Formats: sequence, structure tokens, C-alpha cells
Amino acid sequence: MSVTLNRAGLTRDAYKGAATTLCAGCGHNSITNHMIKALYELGVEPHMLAKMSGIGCSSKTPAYFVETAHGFNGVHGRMPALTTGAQLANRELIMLGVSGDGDTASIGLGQFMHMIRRNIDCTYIIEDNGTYGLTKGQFSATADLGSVQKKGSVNTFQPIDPCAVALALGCSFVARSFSGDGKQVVPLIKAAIAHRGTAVLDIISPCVTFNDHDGSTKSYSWVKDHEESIADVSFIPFFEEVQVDYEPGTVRDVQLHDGSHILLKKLGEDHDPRDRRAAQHVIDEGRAHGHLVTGLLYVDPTAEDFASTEKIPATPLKDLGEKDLRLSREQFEQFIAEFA
Amino acid sequence: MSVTLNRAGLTRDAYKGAATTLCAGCGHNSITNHMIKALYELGVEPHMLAKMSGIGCSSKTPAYFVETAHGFNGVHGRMPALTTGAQLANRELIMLGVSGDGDTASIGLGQFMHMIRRNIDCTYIIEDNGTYGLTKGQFSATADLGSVQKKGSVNTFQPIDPCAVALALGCSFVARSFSGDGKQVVPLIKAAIAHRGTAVLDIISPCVTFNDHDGSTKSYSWVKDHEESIADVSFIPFFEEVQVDYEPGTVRDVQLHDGSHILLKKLGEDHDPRDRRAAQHVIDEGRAHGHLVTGLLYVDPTAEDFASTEKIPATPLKDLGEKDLRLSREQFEQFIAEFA
Amino acid sequence: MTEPIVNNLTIQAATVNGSGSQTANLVLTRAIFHMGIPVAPKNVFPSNIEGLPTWYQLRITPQGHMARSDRVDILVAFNAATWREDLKTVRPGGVVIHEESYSTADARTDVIYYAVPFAKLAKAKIASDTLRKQLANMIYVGVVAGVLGIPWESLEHGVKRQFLAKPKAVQVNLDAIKVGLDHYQDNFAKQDAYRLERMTGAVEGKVLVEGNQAAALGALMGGVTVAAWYPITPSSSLCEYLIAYADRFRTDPKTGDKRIAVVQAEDELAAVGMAIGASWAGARAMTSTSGPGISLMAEFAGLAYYAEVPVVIFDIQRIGPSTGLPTRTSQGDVGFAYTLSHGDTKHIVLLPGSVEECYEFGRDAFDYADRFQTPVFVLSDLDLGMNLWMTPAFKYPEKQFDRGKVLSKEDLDRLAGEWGRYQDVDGDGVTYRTLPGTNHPAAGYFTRGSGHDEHAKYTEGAEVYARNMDRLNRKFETARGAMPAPVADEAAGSSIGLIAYGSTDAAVREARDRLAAAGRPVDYLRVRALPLSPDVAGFVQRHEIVYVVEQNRDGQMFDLIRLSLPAALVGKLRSIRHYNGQPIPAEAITEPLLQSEAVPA
Amino acid sequence: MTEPIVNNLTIQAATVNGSGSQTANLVLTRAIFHMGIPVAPKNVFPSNIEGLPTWYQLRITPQGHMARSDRVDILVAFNAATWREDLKTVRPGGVVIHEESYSTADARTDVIYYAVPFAKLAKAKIASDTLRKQLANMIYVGVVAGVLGIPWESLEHGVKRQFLAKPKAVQVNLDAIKVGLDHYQDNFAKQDAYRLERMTGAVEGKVLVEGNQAAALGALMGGVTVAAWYPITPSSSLCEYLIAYADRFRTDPKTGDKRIAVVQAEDELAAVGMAIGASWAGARAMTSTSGPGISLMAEFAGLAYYAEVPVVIFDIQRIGPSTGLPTRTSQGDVGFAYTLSHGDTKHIVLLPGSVEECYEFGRDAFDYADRFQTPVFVLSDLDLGMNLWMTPAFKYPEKQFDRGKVLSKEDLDRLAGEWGRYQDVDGDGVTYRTLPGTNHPAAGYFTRGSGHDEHAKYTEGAEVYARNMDRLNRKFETARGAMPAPVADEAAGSSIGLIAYGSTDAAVREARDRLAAAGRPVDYLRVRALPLSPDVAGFVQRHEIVYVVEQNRDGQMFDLIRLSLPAALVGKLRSIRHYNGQPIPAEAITEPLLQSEAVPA
Ligand SMILES: Cc1ncc(C[n+]2csc(CCOP(=O)(O)OP(=O)(O)O)c2C)c(N)n1
Ligand SMILES: Cc1ncc(C[n+]2csc(CCOP(=O)(O)OP(=O)(O)O)c2C)c(N)n1
Ligand code: SF4
Ligand code: SF4
Ligand SMILES: [Mg+2]
Ligand SMILES: [Mg+2]
Repeated sequence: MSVTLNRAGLTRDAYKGAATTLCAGCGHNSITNHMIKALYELGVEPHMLAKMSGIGCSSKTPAYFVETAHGFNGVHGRMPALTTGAQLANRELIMLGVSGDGDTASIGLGQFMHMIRRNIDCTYIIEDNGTYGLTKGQFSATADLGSVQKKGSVNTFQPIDPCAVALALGCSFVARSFSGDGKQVVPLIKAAIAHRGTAVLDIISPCVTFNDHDGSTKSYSWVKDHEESIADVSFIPFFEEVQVDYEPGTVRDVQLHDGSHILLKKLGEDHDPRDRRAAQHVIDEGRAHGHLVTGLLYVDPTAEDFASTEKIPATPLKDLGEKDLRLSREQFEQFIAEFA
Repeated sequence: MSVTLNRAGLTRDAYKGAATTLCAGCGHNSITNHMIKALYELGVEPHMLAKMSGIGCSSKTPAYFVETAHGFNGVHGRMPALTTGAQLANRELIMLGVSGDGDTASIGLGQFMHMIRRNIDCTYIIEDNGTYGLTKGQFSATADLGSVQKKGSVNTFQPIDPCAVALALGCSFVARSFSGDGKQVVPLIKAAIAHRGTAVLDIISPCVTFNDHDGSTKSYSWVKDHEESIADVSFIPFFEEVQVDYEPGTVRDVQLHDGSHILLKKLGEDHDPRDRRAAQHVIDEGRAHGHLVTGLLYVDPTAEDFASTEKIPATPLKDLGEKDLRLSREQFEQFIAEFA
Repeated sequence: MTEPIVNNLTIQAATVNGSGSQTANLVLTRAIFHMGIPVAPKNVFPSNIEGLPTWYQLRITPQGHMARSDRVDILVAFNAATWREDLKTVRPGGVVIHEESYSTADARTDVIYYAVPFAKLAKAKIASDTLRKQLANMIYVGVVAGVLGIPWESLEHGVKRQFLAKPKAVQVNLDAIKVGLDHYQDNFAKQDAYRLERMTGAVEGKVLVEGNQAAALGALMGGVTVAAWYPITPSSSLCEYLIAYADRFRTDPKTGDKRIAVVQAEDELAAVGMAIGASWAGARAMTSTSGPGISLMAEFAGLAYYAEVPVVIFDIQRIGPSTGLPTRTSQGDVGFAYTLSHGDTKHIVLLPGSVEECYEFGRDAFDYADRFQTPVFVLSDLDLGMNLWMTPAFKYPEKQFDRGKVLSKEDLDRLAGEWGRYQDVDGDGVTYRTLPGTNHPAAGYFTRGSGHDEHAKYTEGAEVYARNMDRLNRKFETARGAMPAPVADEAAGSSIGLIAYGSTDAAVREARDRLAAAGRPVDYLRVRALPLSPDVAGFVQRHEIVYVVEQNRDGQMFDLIRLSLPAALVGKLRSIRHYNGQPIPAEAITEPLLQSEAVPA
Repeated sequence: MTEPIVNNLTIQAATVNGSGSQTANLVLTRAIFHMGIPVAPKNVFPSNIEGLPTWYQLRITPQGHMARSDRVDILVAFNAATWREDLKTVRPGGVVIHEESYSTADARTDVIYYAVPFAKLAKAKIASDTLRKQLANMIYVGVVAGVLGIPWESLEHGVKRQFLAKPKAVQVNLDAIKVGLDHYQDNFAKQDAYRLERMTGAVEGKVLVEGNQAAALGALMGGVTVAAWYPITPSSSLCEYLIAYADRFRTDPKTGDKRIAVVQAEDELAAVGMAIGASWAGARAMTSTSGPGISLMAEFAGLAYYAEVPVVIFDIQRIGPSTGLPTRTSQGDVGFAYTLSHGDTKHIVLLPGSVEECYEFGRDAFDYADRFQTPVFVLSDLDLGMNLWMTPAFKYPEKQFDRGKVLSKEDLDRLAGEWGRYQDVDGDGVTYRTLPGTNHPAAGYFTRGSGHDEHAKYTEGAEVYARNMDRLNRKFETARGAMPAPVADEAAGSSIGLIAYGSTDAAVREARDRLAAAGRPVDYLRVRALPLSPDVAGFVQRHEIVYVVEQNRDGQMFDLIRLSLPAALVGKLRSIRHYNGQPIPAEAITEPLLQSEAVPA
């Protein structure tokens, strides 16, 4: 761990939070570490950071980094509204939202879409495990077709791809990555924070406890049977976090804890992130080949963010006083007179 | 009006409803007439029709056709949930949903998208006027960028295109038309009803009272000034419904009541409605040229509808009795014994 | 010819929604008000944009009664569809001004008819085709002016005031009024008893304002900087006025910057969420809605209560349940708003009883919210919010904002960073908070709707949890003492008392006048907030029987008051309820009271 | 060595969440139950998946007390993090079974320690690396079995029953238990007073069931065909059991067709909406949730009340407000659910007081919903829903479904199509409905949440509106008479009465035993539904002082009962509240009662 001071004159430790209460090996923990690294390297001032989240294992993580910053763990699926309000009250805050796939794509889908439409200046990270971790493994709307949950039922619906819908709405920053790929996640977080407008970052983050990608389609050894048979009551196996490191343009086959696999394809230099249609294209192509395309899919640095569109002044609204906000006595009396 | 009997042995009059209470000239009234024509020509049995809607001027229209059918005017933006439930209770019903752009793309966006994801077997018609008619003309999420509402403020956000969103979710039937184009709307309604799965039909339907497309960008005569100045208090001018009739492949410039224009481009034979990417393409192309592309954008007749995926039996669930639903006494006693 | 009836009559204009009649009605109202005569308009409109029947009732009394009355003295029949029904509502000896073409065959003979060829007149006298239809309404203003004797300068004033923002429209409208006036004078001789005569002393210093205008102005003066809303009748106009006022008073002429953000959210869940997020970050934030929106805000209201985030929520009540009648009034959300959200949740509720209080409470709600770091509901209703009310001109606020217990960087330095977000240092249950952006390492804390200890750390500890819940109760009791006190009038020294709140006040005042006149005076206590003041028990204590009057079916305030009383007093309470969507008339109160022998003669 | 203490002790296993201890605890529970000894387990778990401390309390009493108790006789210390704290909870003379490596330096000397090298044993005796960690828990089952003398066949039964679906797992688990048993026998001599001895007559005919299992079975037997839900603790397991039962009992072996649709909705608004849509179309439909979900269902609940659509809503209560403590119990939604939604809305609420009633009410709720065409809330809670309770085996239903007043094609033919959806032909306020798909031209009508007349036509008419609201009240009164009656036990003939409901029953029963033993017997009335039965007033009438015992801060039932009483009786009521998230123990009732001089000695 580095002891050198960053732009804000702080050590990396200043960006730590409370100890995680998530499962050992949870992808979310990796993301928390990437977050700490990114915020430290950016030199973000903790008191200007607002950590927002909904409800879920993922939404707990803001407690695990930058302890000295303000955080708001709201209600399930409604973080975009809280973030919108806070951003309007104080334009100077760095709004950093952390959500889950259930929080975003199930209960929160409407707010997620409307936040994007308004282009609220915030970073919106989806810790995407295709399941409801905190409520013990029901499918979320991003669960892959045919995936099997611990309890055995098969997901029979098309997954909602947060990146695809974000693009369809003309979101000004859309990226995807994998929790185990620090090399890619850290710079993407930095870019997202630097971006003025809504930056959606969908990070695939395996749930080591409940998300059983290939499920019963493969049958394992005696041991695996027994693990299952006991685990479904209350046992949570201990896992290491999955780490990957691969080159732009290449495809990487990642094996998850349960032996299942996902194929990650990292965008190469050839992809132009200013081209929305191209982004849509690579996602569709990827899906066709069973690849999850990672990297910065699309960015429009020129898009005007909500506070600017709404002509919110530079001085934070929260700092305005009677003088700025009330009619003068004269104005007031004249105005009332109009009602005579 | 025809007096010949249709397949159901009924006259066209049998498909009429209560007298409309909408403004004269409202696009929604045209759609109501198209609906009557389509249902009559299809020979739908009124008692098997379930008319569903949310809240809004558009959502009132189910009262204005097929009076003898059941209808459910629910709460604002939540019609998809009611429709999903009703469809599961009785697979044999023809679910016909009518909604507005506010009802669908603002408050109802989440449910709209999840209904599509599940591919509920229903027809979902959006009477799209880009405004909140019933609450007097605030912008809806489909309002065009830069459009001006009667009260004068300018819409500064990207419109949400229900067709684009539906396509991004892999909706199995996506079409768009214009309320004044009976030649196109009627067959599309028939096709939507015939389709097994969620059929989204976005029908541009001008609000003659509040939706002022070009707004203050053009300035009109003395009369128009005065109309405005009085209308903003309480006067609703009387208009004829706009009618258009144009050929596939051509572009048609339609002038609306306030003198504003929209450009409609009708899909030609060259468009393959089985090709999702092509559909996305024509929408994007259209938008680029300021065209609203109309016609059947995409259809996937093979997609399995929700009730089938969920293995709901052919006999409507509502008709099952104690025999089908309760454990037998023996089963019950054995089962309880397991808890000893 | 009978005794003249002066300045004491009710005009009812029956017209078609969307026909432009509302403009004519307002001109008429303002013209009469300009004569120094008290006016009390009630607009009864449908949940429809055009075509359905609508009624505008203009009540005129020397005393300035503001409640709705069922008696119609002068009917302006402008809607063929309802003409026959409307005719029935006129009192004997009343006046009926109607379109000539409406048949009066075998119609009532106990009323006086003025048959006017409105359509013909419009065709003949109004040039512009596009304007003819709506200006036709102005013609009836002229006829009424003729019948009642409204001076021209008052009509002029009415038109000018109505088209303040559209001077171009003034002349055409005046011309149309003249058409009606001339027609009356050329064709009719006065047959009825009704007259309007200039008054002095009744309306001086008074203005005509809608409750939603007043509330919007209140919020503006209260320093609101973030307002998130979703359109819904009868609440929409509140935020629409706020937008208009902000454009006028909060916009930097040079940069165009706005010292407020008014956001039209995608629904009410988002609207209240945005307001809560903004308050959390230090803005004064609000939302405005009606019943269905209140239901949708339930989850967030509980978060704000438990995480202790200020927020102001206006509920302009309409009659439910469910969608109910969106354009009819009610006081049906009182009980639900008071405990909105699951679990043990309770809220501060302000109950403005006049447009003046819509302004004052709309302004002070932000102080209460900041002081007690909790949601504050302002419960107005359609009658109060969307009708014009005569009111003393509003007063300029003398107090500065009360932002409550907020710790600045300096405070934290002084405390050497020693503080706990939920620590009750003052013993009043109200704790200190910091705002995001406060440049001190100890400023940051984690806000959550889940279990937290005095230092805002997550906990599942049973004792800590119960302790915090008890502290929240303590805070609520502190708030109880700080609410606007009930307004008592016990001058009558009667053994009978009335308790009411909100827009019901108008009917109670009139009822008390009538009862006093009938030799049966009653005392009155007007409740202005929840939690209830101890004064309520005192008032009940001092009376034998106390009637709680309200506009809902289930006697929601009646229940809340019973729960607040010592058991010994509960038996004194009676309930009077009115719930058909029409504003409660005085009769709804006088009749039960006069019947019940309980009232001493 | 002291007097042996037989079949009367409480075991507390302090472990780490996600470590597999729950399996061990359940095996232990079933083994002891197999000995014919009453067991009452309470699982105190965190809102977390792995790593946080969790406690399993297994209460064993000859009388079969089911309430939580604070006294710990035997501690199984399996969590280093909480070891020191856990040690404090053991009563003097109690037993502490702990991992050898935990230091007992300067620890209590008034308890008996059995230090076991669990880790070492697991390493030495369990081959599979992957299984070692979780099977370690089974080792302590063996040790406890040794200390208390649990026979091997009971242990075998416990394991077999626990792994009913996974026979492969049985042997490995038994082997692990054997390891613990052998270690105890080889290394310790019995030093403590605690023993378990086979009993007869106490558990015969009884089974162990969770409330959510019971409710799911009830719904299945009640004929539910559409269930829409959104996951939330502590409600999730209800629908998950329903899914499992449906797979087993509602699936066509040949076609795989399911005679039920269980939909995981995108949120609670959608869940209840789907259920309402399904009920409207004729299915028996339900949803299940907890507090936050109830808040989100408020708008739809009002629609179902006003449009009169049946629907069953299970609320497995957890402690709020807001997110609160998701894994802690409460009765905090009673007041809110009763009047859920804006406007004048009221609902039927069933209050199961046992797992048996979770089954019965879960089943009959569908009859009530259909009969009264309105939402029916079934309010269970985390304690009832997620813990195993000893209960008499459930009875097979003898009644057929009551689908309420539904008109078929034949009925309509008979009526020649003359009917009104909201016409009160029977005078009970309950009207007739038709279902979509009924092949009769008069069957169709328009369902709406806005104003409607007797024939379901849209109206804004004041009288029609009020008339319909009064009829809804009449219907509610009809329902009042049809609800499950309160269960009274006035055998004690005491002047003191207790009123309670739901899971509080367990603590009340125990408290009454203790009070009786102390020569201060009290009577008891258990309320089972809202609206409240007139019997409640009768019970209060017959007693001098009546304590309302409940698990929420604001005394929600206390308030509802006060409102239901004639004024003269209100003064007799007192409130006892417990609200720290832990199930209420008997002491919470006995202490205030024994203190209050009110109780006759
Ligand atoms: C209104 C509401 N409904 C349901 C819940 C229960 N709940 C808590 S977290 C969660 C889902 C979390 O899934 P996700 O957002 O993917 O987060 P993860 O745990 O997978 O990281 C649910 C349904 C809740 N807290 N609030
Ligand atoms: C929960 C809720 N919020 C707000 C409203 C008020 N409201 C009624 S209709 C409507 C919007 C209708 O717009 P749209 O769906 O586009 O229908 P249109 O009238 O334009 O056809 C709104 C906001 C409501 N009825 N319910
Ligand atoms: S349950 Fe899954 S998502 Fe939750 S903490 Fe454990 S691994 Fe992570
Ligand atoms: S307001 Fe607009 S949408 Fe509503 S009926 Fe009138 S024209 Fe149609
Ligand atoms: Mg997830
Ligand atoms: Mg619209």
C-alpha cells in the first residue's frame, strides 16, 4: 500500500472504509478496492464526495470505502432520485452511486432510465451479479437466459442489458467491465468520475454464494453434490475473489467459483467510443457470440448535464440565503397589490 | 357504416362504446374509430375482450369502444401489471391495452419494460401526443426536444422513443403509426391482436389542445396571439381530426392544428420486419433526418409468450376448482407427516 | 315589485367545459370585487378538458361568507345539455338568464327569465370567427352587469386585471361585454329584486388569491430551492405558479441563472426522492401532490422520518379513495398522511384554514422541517387550493430562516470533531446534522434507513434500536409544542363547541353566525397542526358537547382527537362529516346542531 | 452436584452467519423433538449473508413454552468474535461448550466449561477439505448430545429428517456428530445438572412447522392460482415454499403444466398489481411482502378497495420504520395496513396467532377476499414466519371454496341481463360481479378507480358518490361480523384482562401461567382480525383493567381498540409495548403487571 500523498494531500488509507461484511470472495469486495484506488489516485477530496446507494449487498459497499465522506444508503431502487436531488442542491459534490442489478434493472429500472434521460452529473456503478444476493439468490432482470439458481429453477427471460438500454436512451457515458479486472475497472471509474453527466458503468461482479451460472447443466463430483445439499440450508463456502488480466482486443474465458464460465471480450483500439451505433453494434455482436464486451463503449463529452440545462447557478443552492431567495419588501408589496 | 355481420355474427355497431368525452379533434378519437373498425373486421367476440388502461385522456378511450366488453381503467402507469395478472388468470382473453405516453414512458416506464421482457400476450397501444393531456399539457418523456408547451417552457430533454426501447429489450412486435392514418393503423391493430406475445404499437396522436409542437419558434397573426391569450385560461378551440393517407416508402409532411409540422416516413416493402437490427437502423436514420418512421418495424412470431413459458395450462386458471387445486386428503396427511 | 335584494345573492353560471366561460366568470368576479363587494367563487369543474358540463358559483354577501351555498339566485344558463336540471336549482323569485333558443315551454313560472339571443348576437357583433365562440361568454357578463347594475369602470378593471399579461386581449373582451350590456338595456326592463351597490369597508386591504398561488408564494418566501413534482389535479397549479414566480423573481436577468430548480419528475416516488436527496444535501426542498401521490410517497416518507431528513410535502387533497373524483374536494388524507409509511412512523402535518395560512404555513413548513429534521406535510385541498378566496393582503416575513441544528466546519473544530449524528445532546430529541461538502474530517456520516446507533453506525442491537425509537418519540413531543396553536373563539361562552380544520373553517364561521342569530351560539376551536396541541383537551374540558366537523367519511380527525384525550373527555365528542366532493355548506353544520336537542335553546 | 434439571433448559448456539451452523441447530432441534420433548427454537440472524454473528436459541420446557426467554442454560460458543459477550449471558451454574482455543483466563467461575478442540477434531476426523468447515458444526451437536444424553436414534432421525431431499448427505453428517459424541464420552465426566429424558404425551400428534411454510400450504389449499411477489426478508420463504409445493403438487407429470402461476415481479407495485389483475379476471390471487412492500402497495390497495377487487396480501412483518432491521420481528404494520391508501380506505386484516392459524387464515383469506370483494391482509411476522413452531398437525379443510357473489351466464340469462355491478340488492353492501369471458352481452362492465354509479358508469355526481361510499361502509360492517372471532379465556375470572394478537400469544400464555402461579391469574382475549369484533367491548366491559400487549412502539392495536369502545370503557385500557426487534418474552408482560398495584394479590 502506498504512503505517498495524492493531490488532496492524503494517503491511500484515507480512502478506506469500514470492514466489509460481504462474503469472502464476493466480486463487490474487489470493486470496493478498485474504488479506493481510483479515488485515491484521482485525489478526490473526501468531504466533496457523496456516496449514494440503494439496497442490496452491492448497495452496502459505500460503507466500505472513504469512511469520512458522506453517504446515503436510501431505499431499494430509488437511488437515482436521491442523487438527482442532492446534485441539484450542491452542484459541487462528486456524486458516486453504487447499485446492484436488482436495484437498477428490476425495481429501479424506471428511475435509472429517467436519470440517464436527464443526464444527471453522477457516476452510476452497477455491481452486476445477475442475482439478488442479499435476499438469497433469486434471479434479477440481468440474469442470463437459462441460468439456474441455487434453489434449482431456470431463468426463462431475456436479460435486460443495462448498457444496451442506456445506449438506447443516448446515455452520455456507457462502459462495462469485470470486478476481477482492476487494470480495466480503475481507469474506467476515474473516467466516469471525470465525465460531466451520467456515467453508467456496468461491472460484472460474481456472487460466489448464489449465482450459479451453469447450474445444474453440468453435474459435478460427489463433493459438489454435498456442498450443494448442505449449502442450500446455510453454508457459504469460502472463496478467493476472481482476478483476471487480459489484453485489449482479446477474449478471456473466466471460470467462476462454481466451475461455470463467462467469456469477456475487451474492446480494442479499433472501437470508436464516440460512435453510438458502433457501440450498439459491438454489444449485439458480442451477445451473438456469447461474449460480454468490456471497456468504454460510448462517451459524449459534449452532452450538457442536467444542472447546466436547468441553469442552476455555480453557488450551490444550499448556500443561498434570504437575500437571494426572498422577494424584497418592495417587490413583495407590489406583487401582492396585483391580486387586488 | 356497414350492416354486414362479421365472423362473430355482429354488426359494426356492436363494437361501439359510450360517447367520447375527449376534445373534438383529439387524435385519440381517431384511434378509437380505428379500434372499432379493426375489432369488427377481426370478428373479436366482445365477451372475450379485456380492455385495459392506465390514467389519462388516452386511458379513458377504452370506454368509447366495445361497450359490452369488460374493461379495467386502473391506476396511472400500472396497466402492464394488471394486464399480466389478468392474462395469467385467463389465457383465453384477448388483452387489449391502451395507454398514453405519460402513462407509459414517464410513471409507467419500468412496468412497460418488464412486461415486454416477459412477453405478455397482449396488445399495448400508446396514444402518443408527447404531453400530459388530462393534466393540461405538461411535457411527457416522449416530448420532442425543443418543443414548447402552452405555458411557454421549452422541453430540454431527449425524448424516450418507446419503439427504440422496446427493440432494445427484444420486444416481439414493434410498430408505429399516426392517428390520422386509418389505412395503416387498422391493419397494424389487427396484426398486433393476432400476434402471440407483447405487441407494442406507438401511435402518434396529436393533442389539439395542449401539444404545441413548434410553439413559439414561429410567431403568428393577431388572431393567434389572442387565441393563445384566451386559451391559456380556459378556451379549447374546436378542431377537426387530422387525416392522412400516403404510400409506403414515401414521406408525408403533416401540418398540425397549431400550424406545426411532423414528417412521417412510411416503411416500404424493402424493410424486413424480421430483422431487429434493421429496425433499430431505420429508427436511428429516421431520427437523423427528422422523420418519424411508421409501419411494422419488427416482429418475431416465434417468440414464446409468458403464459407458455410459465407452462400455464390451456384451461383458464380461474376455472380450476378444489379437485385441481387442493392436495387430496391422503397427499395432505402424508405431507403433514413429513413435518413430524 | 318586491323588496330590493342588495349585495346578497348567488350567481350560478352553467356552461360547457373548455368553452372559455372560466375567463368570463373571473372577469365578472373581479368586477364585482372592484365595487367593494365581498365575493366567494366556487368553480365546479369536471375531470375533462372539453365538452362536459361545468358550473361556476359566485356567492355575494355583505358579510363576506366564503362557504359554498346551495341556493341559486341568478342562473346563467349557457349549457343546453344541463339546462333543464339547472333550472330546478334556482330559488323561487330567482333570475334565469338563458340562451333564447332554450325552450321555456312548461318551464317554471316562479322565476324571472331574461332570454338572450347570445348566438345571434355573437354572430352579428363579433367579427373574428376564431374568437366568436369564446367571446360569446363575455356577452353574458354584459347582460349580468346590466341586470345587477355593475358600473363600466368595474367591468373595465375586471377585464384589465384578468388580461394583465395580455393587454392586446383587453379591448376585444370589453367590446363583447358591451354587446351584452347594450342588448340588456335596449331590450329589457328590470323585473327582479336583485341589485349590486358599491360598498365601503368590506374589501379594503383585501385581495383575491388561490390557495395554490398562496402556497407557491409561501414556499418562495420560505426559501425553497429545489422543488420536484409530478402533475396531478388539484395540485399541479401549485408548482406551475412556483415556476412562474421563479421565472419572475429568481432568475438572473444577465446570466439567466435560476436560484431554484423545479424538476418535473417521472412520478411521485421520484419527486419525493429528489426532494429528500436535495434536503439531505442542504437545500430547502419540497414536492407537491394529491392523494394518489401521497400513497406512492409512503416508502420514502418512512425513510425521511427514520433517517431524519427534512422535506416539505404539499398534499392538495381531492376526494378518494383511489382516483376518486380528481376535481372534487375532500379532507380525506389527514389520517393516512399522519402515519404515512409502515412501521411506527409519524409525521408533522400542517392544516392551513385559509389562503393566508396557505402562504404562511407554505413558508414556515421549511423551518419546521429543518428544525425537526423530518417530513412536514401541508394539507390543503381543492376548494382552498384552486378557488379564489378573499383575503387580507399577505404580510412580509419578519423572521429569518430557521435552518435548525446544522454543524458547520467551525462548530466541528470547536467540538474537536466529537459529535454523534443521532446523539440527543440537548435532551429535546432533536440531534445535530452536518451537510455534505462540510470541509472537516469528522463531518461525514452514513445516512441509512436501516438500524443505526448514536453515531450513525449500522447496528442490529436491540437496546440501541429501542433507544433510538424512544428518542424519535421525544423529538415528536418537542415538535408538538412548537406547532401553530389552535385558534379558539369561546366568546359565545356556550356549552357547545365545534372543532374543525382546513377549508371547513368557512362553513363553520357561517354556521356560527346563523346559530348565534338563532339564539344558539357555539364556541369554536380550529386545529392547525398535528401532532395535536394539549389545548384541544382543554377546549373539550370546558364544553359539554364538542362536534368535530370535517370533510371525510371516516371522521379521521374525530378519531385522532379521541385518541389524544384523557378517557374522561372522550364521551363529549360527536362527529359531523360531509363527503360528497362539494365544499361543505353551512347547512351541513347547522342542521345536525339545530336538530340535536343537545343544543340549549 | 446439584439437583438434576430435566427437560427444562435453554440452549444458545452462538455462531458465525453462513458457517453452516443453522443445519446443525436444526438437527439438534429435531433430535430433541424426537425424544418427545417440546422445543421452541428462535433464530436470531443478521441482515447479512456471511460473517456476522448469529444466535440460535433452543428453548426446552416440559410445558412447551414457545416464547423467547432471556435465560441461557447451555451456551455453545462457536464465534470467537462474540465469545466474551456471549459468556455473560449464561446463568450461574450454566454450561459453556466452547472451542478449546478460546481463552477462559479470568473468565466466569460460576459456570461449567466443556472446552472442545473442534478445529483439531475437524482436521483430524473429517477427510473432505470442502466439507470440513461446515461439518465442524455437527461436531458440537455430538458434544451437546453427550452432555444432555440424547439417544443415537434421535440424532439419526434428526439428520434424516433434515436431509430428506438429500439422502447422500446423511452419513457424513452422522459421522461428524459421532466425532463429537465420542470426544465427549472419552474426555469428560458429567459435571452439570442438565438432562434430557424421553417424554410422552407432550408432542404426540404435533409437528414442527415455520409460519411461512404453513401460510404457503394454506394458500395452496385455499386454491391460489396466481401469486406475484418480490423478494424481501422475512417474507421471501413464503413464496419460495409455495413454488416448491406447486412443483410437487400442482404440476402435471405428463405435460409439465402448472396449475398455478407464481411470478417474481419487478417490484411490489407490480406484484400487487398482477395479483389484482388476476383476481379481477377470476383467479384466486395473492402477493406476499413485508413493511417496505406494504408502503409501495398503498396506491393499488386503494384501487382494489374502491373498485372492489378481491386480493390477498401477506405481510410478514419486520421491524421498521423504513428498512429498519430486516431480520428482526415486529407488529408494526397493523395500523398502517388497516387504512392503507389515501382517502377513506379501510381493509380486512387477519391476525394469525400461531402457525396453525397461518395455515388456516392463509387458506380462508381467499374466501374472505372473494366474499367481500376487497383486499384481505394476513399479518404474520418474522418470529411466526421464519421460526419452527411446534403445532398440532393441520386439519384437512372440510369446506369448499366460497367464491362470493359471481354472476354466471346462466344467472344473467335468468336476470334477463338486469343487474348493476355496484347495486346493493341484498342490503349487506356486498354487490354482484361478473368475470371477463362470461358469454353474455350484459356481462361486461367497466372497472375503474374513479367515481362510478350502481351500474359502474362514470359519474361525478355528489349524491351517487356519497351513496357508494356509505354502501362500502355497510359492506365493511357485514365483514366485521364474518371475521374469525376473538378467542377468550376468562376461566381465571380475574378483574384483570389481557388483549393480544399474533405471535405475542406465546409470551402471553407463558405470562399467564406465571401470574397464575404467583396467585395473580389474568383473563385473556386474543384478537384475530380487523375490523374488531364487538366481543372486544364485551371483554373490556367484564374487566376492571385491560392491558393491550403488542410488539410495536406506538400501541397501534391499543389505539384501534380505544376507537372501537364506547367512551365509558376507554379508561380501562392500558398499553404494554415491546419493540426492540426480539420476540417479546413473558417478562415483558409479567413485570409491568406485577409492579402495577392494580393487580389484586
Ligand atoms: C421495497 C423493497 N423490496 C424488497 C427489498 C428486499 N431486497 C433487499 S436487497 C434486494 C435485491 C438486491 O439485489 P441487487 O440489487 O442485485 O444487489 P445484490 O445483493 O445482488 O448485490 C431486495 C429485493 C427491499 N429492501 N425493499
Ligand atoms: C399517481 C398519479 N399521479 C398523477 C396523476 C395525474 N395524471 C392523470 S393523467 C396524467 C398524465 C396523462 O398523460 P398521458 O398518459 O400522456 O395521457 P394523455 O392525457 O396525454 O392522453 C397524470 C399525470 C394520477 N392520476 N395518478
Ligand atoms: S451473497 Fe453474493 S452478492 Fe451478497 S455478499 Fe455474498 S457473494 Fe456478494
Ligand atoms: S386534452 Fe389533448 S389529449 Fe386530452 S382529449 Fe383534449 S386533445 Fe385529446
Ligand atoms: Mg445483484
Ligand atoms: Mg399524452
